[in-house]
Amino acid sequence: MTYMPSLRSREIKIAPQTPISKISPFWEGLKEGKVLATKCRKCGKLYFPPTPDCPECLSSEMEWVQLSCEAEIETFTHVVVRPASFQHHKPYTVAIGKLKEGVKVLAWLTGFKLSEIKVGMKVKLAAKTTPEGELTYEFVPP
Amino acid sequence: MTYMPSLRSREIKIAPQTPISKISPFWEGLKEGKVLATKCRKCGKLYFPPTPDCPECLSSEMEWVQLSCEAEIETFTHVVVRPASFQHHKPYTVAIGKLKEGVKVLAWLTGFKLSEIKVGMKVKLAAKTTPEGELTYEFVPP
Amino acid sequence: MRKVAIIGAGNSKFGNRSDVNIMELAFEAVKPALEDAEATAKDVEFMALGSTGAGAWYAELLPAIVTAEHCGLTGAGLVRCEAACASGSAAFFTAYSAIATGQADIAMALGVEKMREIDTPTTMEWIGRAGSYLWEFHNFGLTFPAYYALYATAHMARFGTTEEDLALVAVKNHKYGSMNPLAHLQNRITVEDVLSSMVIAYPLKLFDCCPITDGAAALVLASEEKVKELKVDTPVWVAGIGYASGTANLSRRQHYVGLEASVLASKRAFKSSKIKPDDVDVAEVHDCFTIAEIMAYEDVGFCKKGEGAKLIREGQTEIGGKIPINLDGGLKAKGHPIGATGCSMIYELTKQLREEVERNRQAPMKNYVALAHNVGGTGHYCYVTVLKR
Amino acid sequence: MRKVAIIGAGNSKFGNRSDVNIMELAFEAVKPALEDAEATAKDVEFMALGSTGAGAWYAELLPAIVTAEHCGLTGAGLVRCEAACASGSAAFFTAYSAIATGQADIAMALGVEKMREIDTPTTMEWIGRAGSYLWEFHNFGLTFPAYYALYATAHMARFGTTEEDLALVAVKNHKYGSMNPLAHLQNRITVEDVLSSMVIAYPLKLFDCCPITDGAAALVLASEEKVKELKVDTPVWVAGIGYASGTANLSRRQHYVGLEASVLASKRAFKSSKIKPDDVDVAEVHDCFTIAEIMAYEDVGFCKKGEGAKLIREGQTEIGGKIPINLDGGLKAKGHPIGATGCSMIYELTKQLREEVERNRQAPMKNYVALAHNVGGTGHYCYVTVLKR
Ligand SMILES: [Zn+2]
Ligand SMILES: [Zn+2]
Repeated sequence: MTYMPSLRSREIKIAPQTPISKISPFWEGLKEGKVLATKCRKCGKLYFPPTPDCPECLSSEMEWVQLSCEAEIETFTHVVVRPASFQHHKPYTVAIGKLKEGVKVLAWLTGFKLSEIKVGMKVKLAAKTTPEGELTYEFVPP
Repeated sequence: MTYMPSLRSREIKIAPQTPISKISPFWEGLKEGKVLATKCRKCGKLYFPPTPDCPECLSSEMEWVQLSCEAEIETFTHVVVRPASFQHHKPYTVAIGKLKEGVKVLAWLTGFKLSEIKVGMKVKLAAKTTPEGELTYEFVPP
Repeated sequence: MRKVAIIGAGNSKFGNRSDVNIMELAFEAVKPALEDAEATAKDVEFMALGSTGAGAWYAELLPAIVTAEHCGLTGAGLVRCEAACASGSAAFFTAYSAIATGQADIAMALGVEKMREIDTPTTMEWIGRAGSYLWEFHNFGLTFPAYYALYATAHMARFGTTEEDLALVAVKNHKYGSMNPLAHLQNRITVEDVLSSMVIAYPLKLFDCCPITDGAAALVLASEEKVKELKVDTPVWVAGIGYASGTANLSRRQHYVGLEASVLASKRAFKSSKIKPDDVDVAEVHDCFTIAEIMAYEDVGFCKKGEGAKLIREGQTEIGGKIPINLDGGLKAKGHPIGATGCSMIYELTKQLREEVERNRQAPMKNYVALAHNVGGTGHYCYVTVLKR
Repeated sequence: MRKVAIIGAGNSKFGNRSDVNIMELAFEAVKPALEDAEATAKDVEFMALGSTGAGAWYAELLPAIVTAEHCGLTGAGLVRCEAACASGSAAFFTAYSAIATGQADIAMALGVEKMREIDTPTTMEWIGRAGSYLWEFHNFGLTFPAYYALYATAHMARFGTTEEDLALVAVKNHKYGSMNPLAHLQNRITVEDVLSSMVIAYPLKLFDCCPITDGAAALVLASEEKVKELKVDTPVWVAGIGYASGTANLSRRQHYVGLEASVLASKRAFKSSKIKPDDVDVAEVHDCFTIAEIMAYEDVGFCKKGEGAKLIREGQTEIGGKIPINLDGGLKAKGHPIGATGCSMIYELTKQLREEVERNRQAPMKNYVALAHNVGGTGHYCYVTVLKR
């Protein structure tokens, strides 16, 4: 390819601080090893990801409930080519699991060889603190 | 103010490389101390900033012409609160000057005290290489 | 073309909203708008969202999608409209069109912006790039106040407009902001406060500038048939919308004493609505900086070019004057969450036309006609919306 | 609602266009579109631009403004429309509406994207954030191929769709891409090439994915009155547009074997155009990944759910088959400059309906009806546009 002259733009660094006041119990829950969802006190609908406002009835009267953690894999992928901020990770497997309460969760799936993973497989959803101290959750063998 | 919990997003750094192939003579000109504009061979209109395509008649037959550099200040400002990538600069004055050829140029205005600058004042447009080696142009005392 | 009315309006508290994310902030406008319209989220067939900071000022890259999910609007047709600081008006225009063409019976325009999740120099950097990055930012570091300051200098040189005249705009808008519980800045200020505030970009000082604000506003629009079917008490009709644009490079503009896009968009709005400037009972004009309000008086046609300062000096743009302007505090005091502003202007005018605002800032109504003038960038975009009860 | 026709179409060369900036690239579509319409830039009263990378993938923050200045469109009403990968279709819808309502007689939809001014991991980062940043990207680093890979895994598990079936889509689209001088990838490939290419996100491999492409496409639209006045030879009429959205979080979706937004938008498009899937002579469907094309066959209604693989296996989506699809090479081979794609699909269909494409990739016309299916994000947005000559 021939060289094409270009002008390098001034660099911008961005890392917005997303407020989590209204869903802070979720992160508190992770610290205690729990994965929490919200449930609308008005219409009874359960939400994961948790939300402080009910999309169904627009009520903001929600309660926090702990999920059972028993899940069944609905689908999965194994991410080989990774985005810039995940370059330092090894390839990772992401799955969507349906919990017995009916809500679904998208998270990393660890503890399996890729060839062992099947749609319909039972797994466990677990809260986790990464070695870097970040709070997250993942699917693991039951 | 009370502390509000937040989640810091993953940082992205951006600095796109803008192609300048079609207007590279402009930067070549700056290196030689010239400020160049483009003129449409079809409709005769003169453009600054230079453009390879004529917005008036949509012809892409343009020629490069050197500007006279004699300018009159149409307006100006003095930028005290500066954007992130200009934090290391001292406050700077920006002016729009009209050249005798009729086109206008927006650039820094140096060599004057702020109180000396008046709309209507005559200045000179000059090509410049910054101490960091970047090519630019500015208005200076005539 | 079908007639279209605003049947519901909602506006979040404006300010430093570090208590909510973009979805939660949008909800604070969407819910009251739907309640006001006595409609549900599922009634909304199309939603146009105005926002400019996606992925940069806040992390979510698809604000129309995440706010729709949060507010129960998923399923509706969605689009995000960007017209810089006029994004909210562009979203309103798009939602309006979806109904006017008969493609939807109920649609929503939602404006939402988070501007305070990043630091101020980075915000200044982003907004400074809104124009011509290559020719006016890269080498010269123009900021948003600086672009308008170029207009202020020229207007002062040409018409004798003074820094005191500019300050009067801020004083007026803070006065009304202090009466508006939704406003970001609710303190009253004096001319002296403005003149003695720090210079941001000469001749503009801190109090000549709007604050950096988070906020959201939403409007529910409906067709004439739907208005009848729902037996809406006080529909506010869209009488006409005008739009125009200006060059990216300020150096390509003809002059610096007014915004050509404002002039053109206003003419188009008056033409399509068959309304004259004199018919307007109350207006919102784009006062991101004090000079912007003075130029708007002239460009929209509330006075002749060069007489804007006279209008503010005489108090003609306050309640009791010829044409009360920015009775919600304007961008200057209510705040200017970029993508939300257009919708918030129309929210305010809807409430004014329905005579539902706080009593001390209610404009007297003669013709029940209102006008919103919303500029994007430094006259890069302009949308003018005329409403009639 | 007034009838609206496409009277001019232009499309730049797609590919790695490091020779041009965003304005110059737009010009390569705008100029031929205006020439095709025998119109001038000044005739355009409103222009809607589709682009998603402003300020991030390329430095200019207001692409509608800078491209308008570059192409002589300044003065027109402008808006940038974002519907992720369906931004071009959203811009088309907006320009269409401006005419259908009677607010403009001539309008333009322009799609333009520069994607190669930044490095690939950063591009992957940006696009991966398009969904729910907070819940699906921040902790889990989903990429765009990965989102679609989740659908591929589920579709394969449910319907027995195989990696070979997916590969057939790539083979077909490269075949037609090789006949399209505007296409980014013009090499023919085999099933074996696809299967042996590196895994990007299991089960999707490199050749299951569209390339990272720069490109622009523009359409000039006009009212029926204007079409008559200008004596346009071959107007292509907009028969109907359908739109819909899906949840931000994939975890909130009902299933992973199709896109609900595609189903809903298609139904709405067929309803408003009074056209059935069987009437369509040629279609463009959103094949950012091979699985996306298979799901689109089913979701739009060219076959039943689960039978998409059968359609490609039987060659029914090639010329001579039941419904020829993506004869320009599709996103897969022509390339997918995000904000330009919707306009480029409509460019291709306009040329197909006018029977002006290269002979070996011209679809036979029976009803002169064409359909463009354009998905934004992973079924976050969908726009379906039906055209009729
Ligand atoms: Zn509820
Ligand atoms: Zn020319």
